[in-house]
Formats: sequence, structure tokens, C-alpha cells
Amino acid sequence: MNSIFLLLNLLPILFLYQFEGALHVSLPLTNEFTLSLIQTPLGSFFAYLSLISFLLVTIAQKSKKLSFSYYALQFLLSLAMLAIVLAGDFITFFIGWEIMTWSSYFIISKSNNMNIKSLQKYILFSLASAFSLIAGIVIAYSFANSFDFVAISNSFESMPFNIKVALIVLFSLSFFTKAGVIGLHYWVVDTYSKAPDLFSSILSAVMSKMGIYGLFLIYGNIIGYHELKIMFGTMLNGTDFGYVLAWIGVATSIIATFKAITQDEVKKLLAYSSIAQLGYIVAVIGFGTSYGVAGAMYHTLIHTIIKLLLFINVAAIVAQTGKNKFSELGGLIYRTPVSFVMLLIGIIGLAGMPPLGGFASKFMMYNAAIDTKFALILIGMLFSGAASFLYCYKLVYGIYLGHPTSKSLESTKEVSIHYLIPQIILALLLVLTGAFPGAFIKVINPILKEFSLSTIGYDGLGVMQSAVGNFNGFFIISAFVVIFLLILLLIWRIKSKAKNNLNRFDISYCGEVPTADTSLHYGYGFGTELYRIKFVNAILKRSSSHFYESLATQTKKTSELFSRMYYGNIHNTMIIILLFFSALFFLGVN
Amino acid sequence: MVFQIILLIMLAYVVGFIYFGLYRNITARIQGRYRPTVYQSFYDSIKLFSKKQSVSYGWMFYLGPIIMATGAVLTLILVPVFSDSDFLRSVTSQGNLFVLLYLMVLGPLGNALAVGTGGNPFGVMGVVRGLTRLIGLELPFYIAVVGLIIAANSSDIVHIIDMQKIGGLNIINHPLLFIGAMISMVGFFGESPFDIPGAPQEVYSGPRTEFSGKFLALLMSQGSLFAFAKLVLIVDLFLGGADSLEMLVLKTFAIFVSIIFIGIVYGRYKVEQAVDFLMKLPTLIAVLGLARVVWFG
Amino acid sequence: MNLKKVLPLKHILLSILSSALLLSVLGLLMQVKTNLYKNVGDIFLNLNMQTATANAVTSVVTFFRGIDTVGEVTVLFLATSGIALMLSDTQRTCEKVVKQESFILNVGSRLLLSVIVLFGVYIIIHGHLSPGGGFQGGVVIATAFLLLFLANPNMSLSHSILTLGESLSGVAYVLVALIGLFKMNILLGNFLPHPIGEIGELVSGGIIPVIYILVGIKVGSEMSVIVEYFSKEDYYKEVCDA
Amino acid sequence: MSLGYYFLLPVIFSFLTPYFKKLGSFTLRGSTILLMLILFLQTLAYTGVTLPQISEFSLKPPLGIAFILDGYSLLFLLIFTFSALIVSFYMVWFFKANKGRDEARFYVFFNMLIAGSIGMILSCDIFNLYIFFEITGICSYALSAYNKDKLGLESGIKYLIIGLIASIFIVFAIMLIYLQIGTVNLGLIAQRFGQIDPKISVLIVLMLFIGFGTKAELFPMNFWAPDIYQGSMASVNGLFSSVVAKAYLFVFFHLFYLFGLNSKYMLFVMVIGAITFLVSEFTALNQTNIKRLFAYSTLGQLGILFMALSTNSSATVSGALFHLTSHSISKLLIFLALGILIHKFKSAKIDILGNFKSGFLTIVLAIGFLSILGIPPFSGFVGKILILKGFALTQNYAAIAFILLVSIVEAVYFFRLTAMMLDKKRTKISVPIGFANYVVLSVLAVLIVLFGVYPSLLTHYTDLATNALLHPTNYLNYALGVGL
Amino acid sequence: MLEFFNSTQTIHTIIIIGSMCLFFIGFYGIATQKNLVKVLVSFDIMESALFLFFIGLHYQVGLVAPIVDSNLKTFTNMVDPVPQAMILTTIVIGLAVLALGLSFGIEYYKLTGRNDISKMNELRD
Repeated sequence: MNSIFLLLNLLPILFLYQFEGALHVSLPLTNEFTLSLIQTPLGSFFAYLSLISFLLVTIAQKSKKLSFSYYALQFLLSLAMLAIVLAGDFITFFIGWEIMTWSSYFIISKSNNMNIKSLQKYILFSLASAFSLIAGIVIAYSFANSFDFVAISNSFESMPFNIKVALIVLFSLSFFTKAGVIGLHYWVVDTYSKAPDLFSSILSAVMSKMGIYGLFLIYGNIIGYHELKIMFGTMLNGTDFGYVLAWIGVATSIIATFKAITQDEVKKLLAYSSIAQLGYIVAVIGFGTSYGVAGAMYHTLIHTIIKLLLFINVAAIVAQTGKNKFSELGGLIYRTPVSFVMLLIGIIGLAGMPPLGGFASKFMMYNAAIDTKFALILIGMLFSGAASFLYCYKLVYGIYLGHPTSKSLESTKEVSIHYLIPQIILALLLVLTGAFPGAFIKVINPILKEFSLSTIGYDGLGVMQSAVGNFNGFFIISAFVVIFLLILLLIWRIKSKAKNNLNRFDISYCGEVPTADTSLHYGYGFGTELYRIKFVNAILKRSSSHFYESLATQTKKTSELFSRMYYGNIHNTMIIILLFFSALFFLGVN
Repeated sequence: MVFQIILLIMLAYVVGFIYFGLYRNITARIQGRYRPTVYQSFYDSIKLFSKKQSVSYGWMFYLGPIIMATGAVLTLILVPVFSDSDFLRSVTSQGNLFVLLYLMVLGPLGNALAVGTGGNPFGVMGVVRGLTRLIGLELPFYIAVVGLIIAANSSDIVHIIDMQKIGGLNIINHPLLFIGAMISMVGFFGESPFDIPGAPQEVYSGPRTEFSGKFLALLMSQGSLFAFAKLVLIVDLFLGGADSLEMLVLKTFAIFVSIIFIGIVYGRYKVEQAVDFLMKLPTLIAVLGLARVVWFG
Repeated sequence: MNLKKVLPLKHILLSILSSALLLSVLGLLMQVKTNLYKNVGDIFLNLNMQTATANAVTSVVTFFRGIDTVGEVTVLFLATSGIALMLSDTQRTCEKVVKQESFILNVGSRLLLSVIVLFGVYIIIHGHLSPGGGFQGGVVIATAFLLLFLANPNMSLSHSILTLGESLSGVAYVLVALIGLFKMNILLGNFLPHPIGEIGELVSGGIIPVIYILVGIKVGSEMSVIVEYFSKEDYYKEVCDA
Repeated sequence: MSLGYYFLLPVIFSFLTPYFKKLGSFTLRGSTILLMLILFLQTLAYTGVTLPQISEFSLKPPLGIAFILDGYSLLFLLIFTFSALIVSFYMVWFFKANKGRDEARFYVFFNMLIAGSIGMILSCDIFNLYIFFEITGICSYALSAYNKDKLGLESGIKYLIIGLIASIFIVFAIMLIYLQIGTVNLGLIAQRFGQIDPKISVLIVLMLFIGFGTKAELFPMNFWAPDIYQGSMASVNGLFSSVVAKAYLFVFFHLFYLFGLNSKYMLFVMVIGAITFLVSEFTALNQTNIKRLFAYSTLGQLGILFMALSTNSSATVSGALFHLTSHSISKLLIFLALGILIHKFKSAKIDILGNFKSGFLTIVLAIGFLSILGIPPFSGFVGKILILKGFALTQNYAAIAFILLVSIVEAVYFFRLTAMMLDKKRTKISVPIGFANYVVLSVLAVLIVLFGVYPSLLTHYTDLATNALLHPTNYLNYALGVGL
Repeated sequence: MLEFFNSTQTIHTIIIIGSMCLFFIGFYGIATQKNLVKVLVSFDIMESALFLFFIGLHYQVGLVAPIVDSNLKTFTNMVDPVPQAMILTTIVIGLAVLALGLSFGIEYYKLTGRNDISKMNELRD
């Protein structure tokens, strides 16, 4: 089964490759709608991104026994995403969007620890997103008389200002929900954490990117950054619009980062981290400058790689140990060393540490902020980056370091090779993206041209140029490796002959002797300090769940109120009909 | 090239340890107790290096300090210690200020990995406190750095130094940013009032709990390397860099002493107090400086 | 005596509402002039000479608006089926108990039966000549059976005959309509040579008397079934209660 | 073929039912299927001819009564005959599974329900229409009460009382019309309706509105509807939802546009439709009985249709008709599938029904749910987007926002049901599905998908229907006998 | 005096008033009565009122029933036959529905012993 779908997943990639950017299909649905597929640089970037992600995840799924329907739905999902990114008109886009919604819904529902409430959360937010999208689409249609991207883009300029704003808000809301911008992220954490472990990687790495694709499509292609600038005016070197969007993104990033630190469930932490990382992308996407777009693109790529890596890693560990909480894991480093190294690479990327790709993308985004002089935005991003070290460390410590928290963990074996293959590929990709940022600029420049923005310079494959300084990824990573190896050689001698023969109680423990009940794993303790910091506490204490839950309660109350009318008394029903008649009679006739 | 780098490292090593010794010396004097010699840290480190390790926590315990040291050395290379050296300038321009900001954290992270491997909850507690403190600590510093970058419109340190040669020192042009950065520096040096993560009185020695012998020595040496690199960074950013060894020592020493004097008079903040404090006054000062740069610069 | 109980506020309000409605509807209907246009009935009256039935209402019912009558017959048939569905019950628990019957009533009603049925038949076959027709005659026939049931509670009708009459007459009616389609290319076409007799003769009007006879049979049997079910219902009720 | 067969064939069949019964249940079922097949094939044959088609009874219109088939009624005819065919197949399973029912009478009512509904949409005479209305009504009452249990009888009585109210108002209206206009021919009424006293015309419209609105389940007059659905069998519910309600809706809008009421009463009907939609969808949230829940869902969908059909813009109306078709198919699918479950579990409580285990049923139900919610690639999506597109073209953004917002409420309970079906923690009981049902449900599901991915199949007919509805000149010509 | 009563206008007025009074009595009945039989009777009253109304308004002074006999050889000066035909149909339909309703009522009464329509509330969620 797995092999068949692996091959099936290869097909779209080959298909796309075959066309080399010249794909242009149109298919009349009715006499009014035509479905069209057009391959743009932006679309192909996201297409390859998602297709390759699916391929990698499918490899990892070989280690599990999954049903035909699971694979079929997943394949359908990949096709739906392909439809989204290759769509040349909004109907195709929307069809892809909705198929994506429900096929992922059915996959998620296959998880064993899913409950109705979480499923509802997921689907309702997805549908709200879709409905806000369709509202935007039909409003745009009412002016353009066409669903075609080009036609809508052409007629956008002539729309009234309030319609323009409404369109931007509706589309943005829709895509923000998918990307999990704060306030609209209520579903994200629950869904990511409860979905099938390997599917979470798709959700976080690929599906959320569809929101980002949508934002690019709207801001870059359909409205156009130039038009945004005209509409909203400029601020510093960027646009007012970009500034507002940037604050939304930064707020998302900061809040989600703090929330991530306090999570005990591994996948919840990753989910919040996903929200935070997408917050960066949202922050820079509206700048309307080459660096902004390039940064957002780059971070999209990096985040996809990292989240695939981390989620597959965690899925493997969960499958191996059956535990998914930091307080229940720990000490797996020498039992699953390859996994540990992969996760380490992943979190170095996630934290944005220099030698790997994570830094390159962040640097690009920081550049964008400096370019537009959005200093506070930049500081916000840096700040959230600093806070993210804490959850990165929690991730690696909680799972792999310290002491095992239970006996069962001590006999854990290395995870299956099927989990490791995609991880190794992704880790290599992460290194490569860090080493050759120039190569990525080469990929991005056509997209910038598509948005009619100026291109970015690069010097060879290793150097990314920017107005405020260059970044030689290749130099940094080689210097790092060389120095690392030199020091390793130097220090090699200090390695003692002693084997790893320590009893877990052989540690300095305030002069006391720890016993079997003493908790030696600090996995649970992360983030407890944060509650004592006023500013952070204010963030952690608040939750959008209050709002949504009270909304649900209100809806239920309304429902009860209405259903009281339908209490089945035919006598009263008759009276109501007669009264209605009388009322209309007196109103209408006299 | 390799020779120059090794020379640089040696210089940093020596200066770093001397400063560390001085710090202990001066502190003792101020507090009116017997003081160690300036070279005490050297002796300590030599003693520790010659010790034998008898237990093992596994390979990650080794790699952690090595990553840390790598970070320190890389930082040192990327900071132009001598602003007129062509070699250093060319190396520096491969990276930029952002690379440095992140490299400064790479060391602690490597350390943290090793601490985690060590398996001592107190060590991890110290690490967590350190990382938590970092949230607050980096804020004013970041603001200062961002302010300078925007003012110079470049994230290249060499460029910032060159700008100061023309337009005057940043400490004069942007005093508020300097103050913000200095307050952060106090924390970066592990001085009071922000010294909680490693304070032995607090969490049983903090991150270093499980380290001994050669590891402790490695930790100390990279700590001094880092300290030196940070001092040089401040000098480069605000004092226009240093052309010669004397200028370098003078400027870094000035910064160093002021940091010590700031630190020594305060009691210790709890970690949340520290973050709270850092998020208020220093951040405010730095933001004011930044606003000046962005809106009126 | 509690006034509130006898005449609750709701009733008072509703009566006020009804009166108000009545007054305004009256006001409306009084003002309005009717018969703005020539009624379609007047045209029918003119046309009626062609169909050659003495009773214009009958030709309207069975011919001009013939499909209405098919529908009407169907409605009656459906109601009968519904009543049969409700009241004929195989699962009834209590057994049939033979009830005392009065000899005089029995004999008397049987005597009357033929007279009433004959009268009904008369009404049916003269439907196109004088007031009356299939429906009216059918109901008259049913009353004859009602009389039987009243006189003799143990009386039961032969369902197979009733069903036969009901089904065949219904099918025949539709077939008449369809023959019209085949012969005259119009449904319910008057395919019989209708000016065969003068107006006022028994054999006149083409298919109209045929239809009315069929309707009469159908209505008669259906009404009889209805009457039987309802009268038996009372009987079962008593027996079951006891 | 004459249009009269649509009514006369079922009538003959019903009259002969006692004899079919004697020949055995196979004959009974087989002949019903055959009948419905003939009607359906006849309808298919009509798709190829030029419209309108007319067949007169006794006299040519405007004097006589005629059946007229135009684009608008063709669409409904297709829906009705198709639904009837499907249900007649389904009932084979039903009566095999439920032995000892009065099968013959069910088929009588079933056939006449279809015939009555078809009569309502074909007849060009308002009094004749009223007779078909009553035929449909009586069949529906009897079918609701068919179970003869407390619930069934209660629903039958309620339905009957409501039917009486509706018919009183309609009869009153017809009498007023005849008094004013002197005829009951729809063509003539349409021609002369504008010229009568405005006060009386308002009264007539009001009475017709109350009459057909009550039956078509519009808001303040639909409190009975859920009860009826709850008390009836699931297959009957399917018919109510996809045939009967649609027939009343057909008449409502047929008269609405024929009498030229669209300019005056458009907003009113739209608001009423919107309120119906809102209230029903909110109420549906709170249900524990599955039949009741889908009754509310039906009401809600009818609300959307009323909103969209009253707009007088061809884009919206065409979308609404597409949506109507897709809703008929989807609701039929859902009710028939639920019928299988309800038979198995002997209960209609959602909690109990959620325990079934059958991949096939899960898939078809999910398809039905998604289609009703208007999610691609199912047929409901095309309908919904066409409606929204139509509203957008008339710049009616409030309606768009309203429909989408309430649709989210709708999604809440649909996906709650879906989640319940998919919930692994429930004790799962496997449900046997007869072969006939596999066929029936698959056909419906395939149609839903087919119309979703290839809507041109249907848009051809909806466009025809829209044209016929909004510009009834041809219809009027035929009804007035001008074109003959 | 007699002439006054013999005019079409007066007869129509009386018929309208009378039938509408009857109609609204039925209206009041269905709105207030809870007994199923009474409700059905109220409906019947309403229907009868409508029949009266309709037939009555089509009577005009000097017109006779639309039947030819030995005295009357042509269809002139006759009342409109269509309303009568329609009423005939409606009566039968009304009868059928009423009978069906009664049979439902009987069956329901046998099952539950109730005939109060406002207490029919088994059908609720």
C-alpha cells in the first residue's frame, strides 16, 4: 500500500517537472465557470514544497500500518493542495481549498486520541475560513464579473475603497485562520496535538503554508504590493498596511512563543511553535519589499523543513515509547542517538542559529525590517526569537536529555529506519539551505519579478546580499565546522577512559541522596518561572478560548430559545398561523 | 590566517582571564576581603585542565562544551578586534551583526545541552533560569543594536565602525542606546543583579553543577573568550573600535570596569524580577534612543 | 362559577380578533365589485349545447372540468384507503362477539334497502338530466348500507365485491379518459357520438352519463366501505371495553 | 406520450392495487417500480423535445384544464420521478425487512403522492391545482400516520389539521379569484391579476401565501414540520423533503412570478426565507432526534431557496434551482441511509445511531452532509456558489454574509454527526445493508458527485427552468391557448 | 320592502355577512377548541361558510339553475355552473379529509385515550 502511494505521490512531481512552468490547462465546469490551472513561479514553489513534503511523510508512514482510505485521503489532500497552488482562478482555488479541508478532516478523525470537540474546532474554523474566502471571492466577482485571478486583479483598482478594504479583510481572515494567527489559532493547537502523529507534520508544515500561499496570492498577485501602497499610504520606508500586518504577526509570534514554553505535551509545543514561526512570516509578508517577500518565502521553506523534521521525529518517539508528554519522556539520547541528532539539528534550525538554514531566513526577514525601518517590529521578532530558545531547549531536553522518567523508557530502541530516512534528508536540506542562501535567492527572484518587485542580489550560491550587509552562509558553516573539528581534536585527549557507567543517582544533589521517587527530570519545570513575570503572565493568562467558548454557549442558548418555539403543540401552531395571517392582513390590506 | 586566528584566540584568552582575575580582585577589595591575585584564574584553569576525568555522562556531555567553545571562537573571529586589520575586516564582512547576536547564544545553548545530558535537575534549573533571564536581558541590547543598525543602515560591524570614524562615536551620538546596551551587558557578564542562573547560593551552582575537571576548565576558558568578545563588540559598536592593542585594552577595560561597578553595588534579583526590571526601565531607555534614531535620526 | 375558567382571557382575545377580522373582511368584501370579467361559466353554458346534457353543472363536473372529478374520485379513494388502513386492523386483540340483533329492524331495513338503492341508482343515471349525479347517488346508496349496519351490528359487507366495483369503475373511468386521448387526441375527449339524443333524453350527452355511472358505482362502494368502518368502530370499541 | 399519463397511470395503478396485492408482493413491488420507471423514462424523453408541451383535458385552454410542461416544471418533474424511482427501489428492502405491513396501501399512497405532486407542477388551472394539492395532502397525512403508532398518528393528525388550515385559505383565495376574474385558468389570472382591486389582490396573495407558505414550511408557520418528520418513516421523510416540500415550493414561486408579485413582495419573501433559515439552523443545533434534526435542516435549506428564488435575478434563481435539485438528492440519500440505521437500532436518537459500523454508510452519509453544506466537489457546492454569485451580481452583500454565517451554524451539527460516525471510541455495531440499498444509495451518491464535478449536466435544465420561471411568456401563451 | 330584499345587491350583502360570520365562528373555533372533533367541525364550518359565500355570490335575481327541462330549452339566464361544480368537488374533498381525520382521531384515541390536540406532545425533542 505504502509503496503504491509513494509512487502515486511521485507522479504529480514528475507531472509538474514535465511542464517546466508552462502548465496552462483550462476546463469548463459550467458555461459560467472555467477551472484553470496555471503554473506560476510562486505556485510551483509551493507546489514542489508540498509535494516533496508529502513524499517524505509517506516514506515515514511506511513504518505504520495505515488503511487504504488514509492513504487515499492523503493523496487527495496533496492533489487538492496542488489545485490550490496551481489555480488560475478563484473557483479552482476554492475547490482545492475545501477538498483540502474535508480530506484533512477525515484523516484527522482517524486518530485514536481525537475527540468530537477537537474535530469540531478544526472543521468549524476551517469552514469559517473557507466561508470568509468565498465571501471575498463573490464580492470580487461582483465587480470583476469573473473568477479569474487576472481579471479580478485588473478590476481591483476600480473598486470602491470600502470594497477593497472588505476584500482584504475577508481574504486575510481566511488565510490567517489557516496560518493560525493569534486570535484565530484556537483550533491549531488542539488539532496538531490530537491528529495522527505523522499527519501533524503535514498540517503544520504544508497545510498552514496554504494560508501563506493565499496571502502571497492576494497581496502580491491579485492586489499587488504597489496597489496596497497606494491604498493605504506609506509609513517610514514601508506601507501602513504592512505595519499593521507586521504587528499582528509579531504579536502572534511573541504570544505563541510564550505559550509554547509552558506546554507539557510535545506536539502542543510544536503546534505553538508553528504558530509563532508563521507569525514571523505574516509579519514580513505585508512589507511589500523584495526583502520582505524573500524573507517570508525563505522562512516558509525553512519552517516546512523544520516542522516536518520535528514532527516526524516526535512521531517516531511517540510511536516508540507511547508517551507524548515532556513529563513522561526523557533520557532517550543514548537509546535513540540518531533521532537525537536529527532533533538537535531541527531545533538549531528552529532557534535560528547561524550555521543552519534557520538563520538565513531570519536574517532575510530582519533585513526586510531594517529596510523598511520598522525597528519595533524587528525588536519584536528578535525578542520572540530569544524566547524561543527556551522551548527549543525544552524540546531537546524534555525528550532526550536528563534521566528517563520511567522504567519503560530505559529499554527504548532506536526508531524505525523509515522514520529516519526523511529526517536525514530534511536535516541535510536544512544544512544546505543554511550553506547556500544564494541558491535560494535564485529561486525567489522570478517570484519577485512576478510581484513586480526588484530582485535581490546574490554572489555565488553561498552569499546572500542585502543593502545592510551580506551573509555568507557557506563561510559561516564551513568556519563553524572547521573550528568545531579543531576543538574536537584538541579536546579529544580529555576524553576519559571511563565508560558511561554512572548510576542515575550518582549526581551532586545538594548533599542529599536522591531516591527512586525523586524526580530527576526537570521536564515539567520549564516555563513555571514565566508565570511570575508580570508581562508574560499577562500573556499566558489570557486565552482566546474564553471568547470562543462563550460564543458556543451563546449559540447553544439561542438554539435552546428557538427550539422552545418548536415544542409540538399543534393548537398553538394553529393560533400562530392565524395570528400571522391576521397581522399580515391588518398590515397589508388596511 | 590560521596563525592570526590562533593569535587572536590566545590574546582573548589571556586578556579574558586577566579581566576575570581583576574582577575577582576588585570585588574582593570593594567588599573588604582578602583577594586572589590577578592570575588566580590562570592557575585555576591550569589546575583544572590537568585533572583527570573519572566518570562519563556520554558523548553529548563532551560535545556540549565543544559546541560552546566553537561558538565562542566563531564569535571572536567575526568581531573585528582590530578595526584596521584587513584580514579581520574581510572575515567580519562574511557575517554580520545578526550572526553575532545569535552566535552569542549558541554557546549557552551548547552548554545547556551538556548540562541536560549530565542529568542533574539543578543544572537544568540553572539553564532554564539563564534562558528565561535571556528573554529580558537581550531586549535592551537588541534595541540598542537595532538602533545602531538603522542609524548606520548596515548590519556590517566594520561599516558601523567606519561610520563612527566619520560621524563621531556612537556613545555620544546615541547615549540612550549605550545605556541600554550596558545594562544588558551587566547581565551578560553574569554580574549582580542579574547573576541568578549561576549563583551557587541559589540553585546549587546552577548549570555548572555537574562539571568538574577539564570540563570546568573548558567552560571557564570559553567564558573568558566570550567575555572578551562581548567587550570588543561593545567597543566596536559604541566606542569606534580599536586600532591597536593599547587602545583595545584601554577601551575594553573601561567598559569592563564600568560593568563591574554597576554590578557590584546591587543585590541579586530573582529571575522574574530581573526580567521584569529589564523589560521596564532599560527597555524604555533603549526604546527612546531607538525612537530618536528612527524618527529624528 | 369561575368566569376565568369558562371564558379564559385567550378566548376573549381570540374572539375579539375574530370579530375584528370579520369586520375588516366584511368591509373589504362589501366594497369590492365582483364579476369584472365575463365568467368562464357563461362560456360553458354556451358550449353546453354541444355536449347535449340537460344539466350544465354535470357537464362542467364530468366533462369541462373532468380531470377535477378524476382527482376528486381519487381523493375519495385515498381517504377510503386511509380509513381502511387506520380502522381495519389485523392486530386487534379482542374477538368478534355476536351481538343481539332485532328481527324487526333487520327485516325492515332489508325491505328499505332495495328502495333506497334504487333511488340512488335513479339519481346516478339521471345525473345529466336533473340535479344529482354520481356523487349524490353514490352517497344515497351508502346510506342504504348505513341503515343495514344500524339495524344489524353483525352485518358485514362483501369486501371483494366492493373492491371490484371500486377498482373497476375507477379503472374504467380512467380508461374512458384515455380512449378519449386515442380517439380524439384529447384526454377525456367526448368520443361517443354525443348529439345522439336530444337534450333531456336519457341517452344523450356522450360519455357524460357513462362517467357519472362509473363515479356513482365508485362513490357508492367507497362510501359504503367508509360507513362500514365507522359503524364497526363503535362496535369494536364497545366489545373491547367490555 | 401525453402529459396526462403522469396522473392517470398512477391512478389506474392505485385503483388496481387490491388485485396486485392478491398476485403477491413481488408483483406489487415490481409494478410500482415499473410504473415509476415508466414515468421517469417519459420525463427523460421530454428532455429532448421542445418546450413547453401541453396536453389538454376535454377542452383547450383557457376554457379547459391542461397540463403544461415548461422548463421550470421539467426540472421538478425530473427530480420527482427520479426520487420516486429511487424510493420505490428502496421500499423493496424496507418491506422485506419489515414483514406484515400493509404494503398495498403504502404503495397506493406513495404512487398518489408522486402523482399529486406532479399534478401540482403540471396543472395550469388553479382549482385543479388545489385538487392535486389535496391529493398530495391526503397521501402525506396517511403516510405520516402509516406506522399507526402513537407518534405516527400524532404526526398524521397534526399534518391533517395544518393541511386543513392551508386548504381553507387556498379555497378562499381561489373563490375570490373566481369572483374577481371569472376564471381559474392560471394564464388568464396572470393576465388580469394586475387589474383587480389592489385590496382584494393583497388579500388573495396573502391567503395564497398563508396556504402554500404553511405547506412549504415557511417560518412562523412551520412549527408543525419537525413533528411530522419525527413521526414518519425515514423513507417518507425523504419523500417529504425532496418531493412534497419542493412541490409546494414550486407552486409558491410559480404563482409568485406568474402573478407578477416579484416586484412588490420580493423583500418580504426574502426576509421570511432568511428568518426561516436562521431559526431552523439554530434550532437544529439542539436536537437529539435525528429525524427532527434533518427536518430542521430541510426547513433551513428551504429558507435559503426562498431567499434566492424570490430575487428575480436569473443568476440567483438558476443557482437556487441547482441547489434545490442537489438538496433533493442529498436529503433523499440521507433519509434513506438513516432509514437503514433506524431500522437496525429501532430508535432515532442520535446518540444511539452513532454506534453503527459500516464504511459504505459512513461514506454516503458524509457525501450527503458535505453536499448539503455546499462543500466541493459535491453538487451542493455548485448550487451554493451560484446562489452567492447571483447575490453578488445584484450587490446584495447582506444576503451573502447572512447565508455564510448561518451556514457555519449548520456546519456545527452536520460535522457533529460526522464526527460521531467517525468516532472510534463508540461501540460499533455492524449494520446489514441490502443489495438494493447498496445500489440505491450508490446511485444517489454518484449523482451528487457527478453534478458536483460536471454541473453542466444539470445547469442546462436549471437555466431552462430559470428562463421559464422568470419569463413565463411561453407558458402564458400555452395556458391562454394562444400558441395552439 | 320586498323589492329591497329581492335585489341582487341585498342578497349578496346578506350572504357575505352571513357566510363571513359563519366563517369567523369557525375561525374562532379552530383557534380556541382543543378537542380534535371540535376542531374538525370548526374546519367544516369554515368550509361550509365558504361554500355559501361562493355559491351565494353567484346568484343573481332572475337567474335559474343551469338545467334545461321541458320549459326551458336554451342555456340562457342561468347561474354560472362552474362555482357549483367546484363546490361539489370541494365538498367531496372536504368530506374525504374530514373522514380521514376522524379515523386518525379514533385510532389515536384508542391508543392513548386522548383527543385533546394541545396535549399531543409525544413528538418533541
